[in-house]
Amino acid sequence: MNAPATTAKVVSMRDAIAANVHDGDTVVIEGFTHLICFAAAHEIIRQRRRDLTLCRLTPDLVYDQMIAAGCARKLVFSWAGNPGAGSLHAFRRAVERGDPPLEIEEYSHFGMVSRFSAGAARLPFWPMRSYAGTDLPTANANIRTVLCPFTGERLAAVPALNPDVTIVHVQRADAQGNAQVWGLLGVQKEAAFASQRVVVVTEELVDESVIRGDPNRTLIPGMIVDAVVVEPWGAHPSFAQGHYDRDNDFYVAWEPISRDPAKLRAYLAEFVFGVADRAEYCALQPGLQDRLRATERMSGRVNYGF
Amino acid sequence: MNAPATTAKVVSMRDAIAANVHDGDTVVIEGFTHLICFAAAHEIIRQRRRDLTLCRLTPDLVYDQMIAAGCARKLVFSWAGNPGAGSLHAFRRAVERGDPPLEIEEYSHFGMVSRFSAGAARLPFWPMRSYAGTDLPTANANIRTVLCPFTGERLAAVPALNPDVTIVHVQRADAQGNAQVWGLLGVQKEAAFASQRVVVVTEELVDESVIRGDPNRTLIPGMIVDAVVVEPWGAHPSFAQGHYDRDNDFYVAWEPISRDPAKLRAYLAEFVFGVADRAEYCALQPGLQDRLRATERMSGRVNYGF
Amino acid sequence: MGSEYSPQEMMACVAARELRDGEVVFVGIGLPNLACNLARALHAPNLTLIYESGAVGAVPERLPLSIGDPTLVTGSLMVCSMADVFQCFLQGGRIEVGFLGGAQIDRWGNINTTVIGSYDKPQVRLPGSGGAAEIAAHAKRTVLVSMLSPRAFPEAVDFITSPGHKCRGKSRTELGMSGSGPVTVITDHAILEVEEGTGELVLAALYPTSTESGVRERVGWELRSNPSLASVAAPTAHELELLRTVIDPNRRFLA
Amino acid sequence: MGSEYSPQEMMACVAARELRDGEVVFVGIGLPNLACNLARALHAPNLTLIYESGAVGAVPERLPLSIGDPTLVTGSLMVCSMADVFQCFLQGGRIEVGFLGGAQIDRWGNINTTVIGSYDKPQVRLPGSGGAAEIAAHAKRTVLVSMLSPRAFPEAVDFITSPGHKCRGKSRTELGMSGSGPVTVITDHAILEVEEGTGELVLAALYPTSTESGVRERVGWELRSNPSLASVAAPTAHELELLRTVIDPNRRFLA
Repeated sequence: MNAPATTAKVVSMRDAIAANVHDGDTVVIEGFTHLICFAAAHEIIRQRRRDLTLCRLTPDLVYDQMIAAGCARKLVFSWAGNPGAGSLHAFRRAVERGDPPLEIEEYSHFGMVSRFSAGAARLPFWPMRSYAGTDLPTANANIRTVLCPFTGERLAAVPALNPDVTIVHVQRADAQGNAQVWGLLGVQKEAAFASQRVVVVTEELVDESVIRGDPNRTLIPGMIVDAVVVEPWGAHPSFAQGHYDRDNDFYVAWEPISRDPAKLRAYLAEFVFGVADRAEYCALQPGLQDRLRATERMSGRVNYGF
Repeated sequence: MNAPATTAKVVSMRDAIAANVHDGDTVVIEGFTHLICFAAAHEIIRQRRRDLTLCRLTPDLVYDQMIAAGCARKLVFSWAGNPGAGSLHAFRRAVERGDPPLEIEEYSHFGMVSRFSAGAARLPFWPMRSYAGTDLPTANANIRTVLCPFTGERLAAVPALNPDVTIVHVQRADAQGNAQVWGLLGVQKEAAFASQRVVVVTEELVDESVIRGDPNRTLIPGMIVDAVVVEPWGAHPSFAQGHYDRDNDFYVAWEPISRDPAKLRAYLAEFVFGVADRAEYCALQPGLQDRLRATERMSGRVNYGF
Repeated sequence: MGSEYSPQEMMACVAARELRDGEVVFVGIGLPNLACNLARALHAPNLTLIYESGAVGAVPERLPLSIGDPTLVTGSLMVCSMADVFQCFLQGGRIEVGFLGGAQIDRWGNINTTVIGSYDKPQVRLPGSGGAAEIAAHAKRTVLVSMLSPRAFPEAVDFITSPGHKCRGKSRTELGMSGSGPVTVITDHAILEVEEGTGELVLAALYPTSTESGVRERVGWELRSNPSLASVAAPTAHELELLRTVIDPNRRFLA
Repeated sequence: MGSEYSPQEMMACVAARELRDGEVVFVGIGLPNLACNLARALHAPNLTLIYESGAVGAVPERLPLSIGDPTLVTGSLMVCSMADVFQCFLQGGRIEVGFLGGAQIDRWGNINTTVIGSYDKPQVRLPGSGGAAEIAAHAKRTVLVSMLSPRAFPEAVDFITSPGHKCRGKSRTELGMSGSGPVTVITDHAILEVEEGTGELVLAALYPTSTESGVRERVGWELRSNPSLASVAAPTAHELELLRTVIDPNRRFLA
């Protein structure tokens, strides 16, 4: 009774980026610590996209690299640091010294989550209890207030965020883009539903029957997905629960690289421009996969019978 | 490293209802078709609670019985029928003929979902695109509009619903009330978070390690749960995916019972007042469990390792 | 051509033919469910069925009695919360076709599933909206299914539960609705369609056993007809066989 | 009494003692994470740790470097979306204690993690709010952790990222905030507390190695003292052993 594939959504990363990310687009590569798709970011850098509006809660190393590579015109975010390890220095150089110039639009995490929630629900705004007493509304005219029609209370409101394209990394997906995720879920579902186009990048391409065997795990339905890219290790140095660990050593190592523009250029030259794709990126780092491969901690099963 | 039980939340249905459902309370027994806790409703009837405000998307047979038994002062709902089988005649007698009088407050499903969402998020209202052109706002003064502070659009708004108590039936929970559900999720999470008190009724009491073995399946965290009742078959004639099927025959049989007040009284006398608890209710219907027990359709496993 | 068939069988076949392969359909229980599963077995194997209970891409192995039957879950592509169904899928504009029925449908395609008579003192209390109000507002198009009679097709419904093309004088555009609303009404005698521009229901196609005057007698307003009336083919033997042996073998909905 | 110990070790121990068994704690990375896991190993085995990444009831087997480490997921009680974390848990009023740090903390407990200097031309661009603005607003109480220095404790912060007890002249009540805000500030020299009524930070307790005047020199306003100053016990040998051998064996955060 299963529906066969009607379109060929499964494409290479190169083709997915070429078709779905254009100069000037509003681009989201989401994933809160977990499942950040560095492979997609590197391909965007290689294809020399320009004037992007990059949105993410945590710009993380992924957008620090894209800012350094000159892809970004604007950054929309809520926490710009290298957690536990230091700063995002390409971001800081841009904001502190205009090197290169970068427009910023800043919220709290909850504000960014709410902007994606509104976008996914096709609402123009989302109400929140926040920002009272903070200076964030003076720094961002898109943080406003809305009047409750029942209590008369004044609540905070943020506008919907509807990106041109959202890239989501997942543990497994079928050829139609029905995608399953476990572990940290972040704001990927909301970002994907809010987006004009969705690219799913998956650690593993599975048969539709695997998805149908556990439908409660599906985070993103294939009907909203435009392209499926099969890219094992595509999230490194971020992690994929059950596949590989976070490369904390690389996050710590980023601090001195990011601080020194020459080192950062050398990093991009070697690990981004110097490789054709993620397979070559992995081949450059021979011990990596053995060091980070996940141990086994299997879940139980549940019964979907009736 | 697991936290041991600090309180004795696991109690009998009788004690859970006695402690958590009081005359005059706003009560929610949720579950969209799936996991409707008839066992709790029957105990509320047996304990002769009065003047309740009953809230549910679909009053279903469960509230038809409570209305017939005289528990309800008011009904808040969005679809009052017996799907595929007929009407809820106790409800209809009350609304059409005031027999007995019943106040109603009516929304669409989306409106009820939104009221619970607002309640769970401690917001006073929830915005929606709905009700334009319909007569529902003229029938319900709690359907209002709100002005978007970004676009100037006028959207629909419904007020938060914060029940005194919500009763949620689940497939498995630990002694702290950490509860896992698969299959249809309905609006249980939102209703539980919106509620002052939460009673979890579970098909199966499991060790905390079972919950911790698959944390993405947890729908309701124990920290918001006040009582845990272990009640296998507690959702019959509704169903519990993986445990037992929906008793469609009983839903069809309800039509003539519900239509005739004498038959309805006889039903309550035999199956509600005539039994002490759910075990006796099941014992009254010897072939029931063999007829409805679920077949096995096991999910796969996923790896939570790193 | 098929053998003898019931009005419900005819309606299910006609409704199935309204669906195009690959569409995303918000399915109601009863005839719409039969129609969707018939279409899936025939010309539209890639329909994605969504039920308001949260089952997406359902492949029911048996005929569900209710919209939340366990067979809609087992083997589906996704199960999500009802908040996601209504916010992300329906309000989010992801639904291409919605099916709706009702006790009353009026000249403008407004639907009443709330009360016959006044709201405060109803003659007959109906179930209410459920998901219908939002399906009518947000699905890219809706298909209505109802038995034809003057009581069921009044000039104006007693209560607008689900908006059509003109609500108390206001158009969908004025009301800010994104979906294009009811396009087709499938009855047991004929197909009505919404007229471009006016938003009024008009007679579009007759069934083999129907006449134009017979249809008019069963409608509570001066029903106009399209300039050229189509005629609808009876159920084929294959359609009937599927309905009777596979889709509703116990004749729950095919009366 | 313990042996030699670092300021960070002292702060982690003092922060751990602020937590009561059974509480629900919103955990930040770094010292707060050490403190929570130390408390869990000592007097508060039933703490529920919630991380903004969505892990609820986490039982980390190793020290997480980031707030979204996989060890927070494995064996946790629940993993939920960030929308649920912020809407249902935090805004919903389910969090009892929140830990916050910052580059600047002022007289009223306002925190700055956004910029040093002006927003448009910052001398130093800091990471921003993350979840802090809402933790400060909604947690039933917050505990602040920061090294004491005149630059870190100015009379008024350059930018209010997370609200304290008086924001540009307005009280929490006037601003409609539900949580009671910062109650304690744990530094490397002393504990400051919020004074009832005024909402001002005052010196409440000294460490074994600190003096009242030494603390005053490190604060950018005329710091007042509680009528009776408490003295804080040094880390015990057991606390230090746990910190050094179990909780942060690689001394990621214990410098």
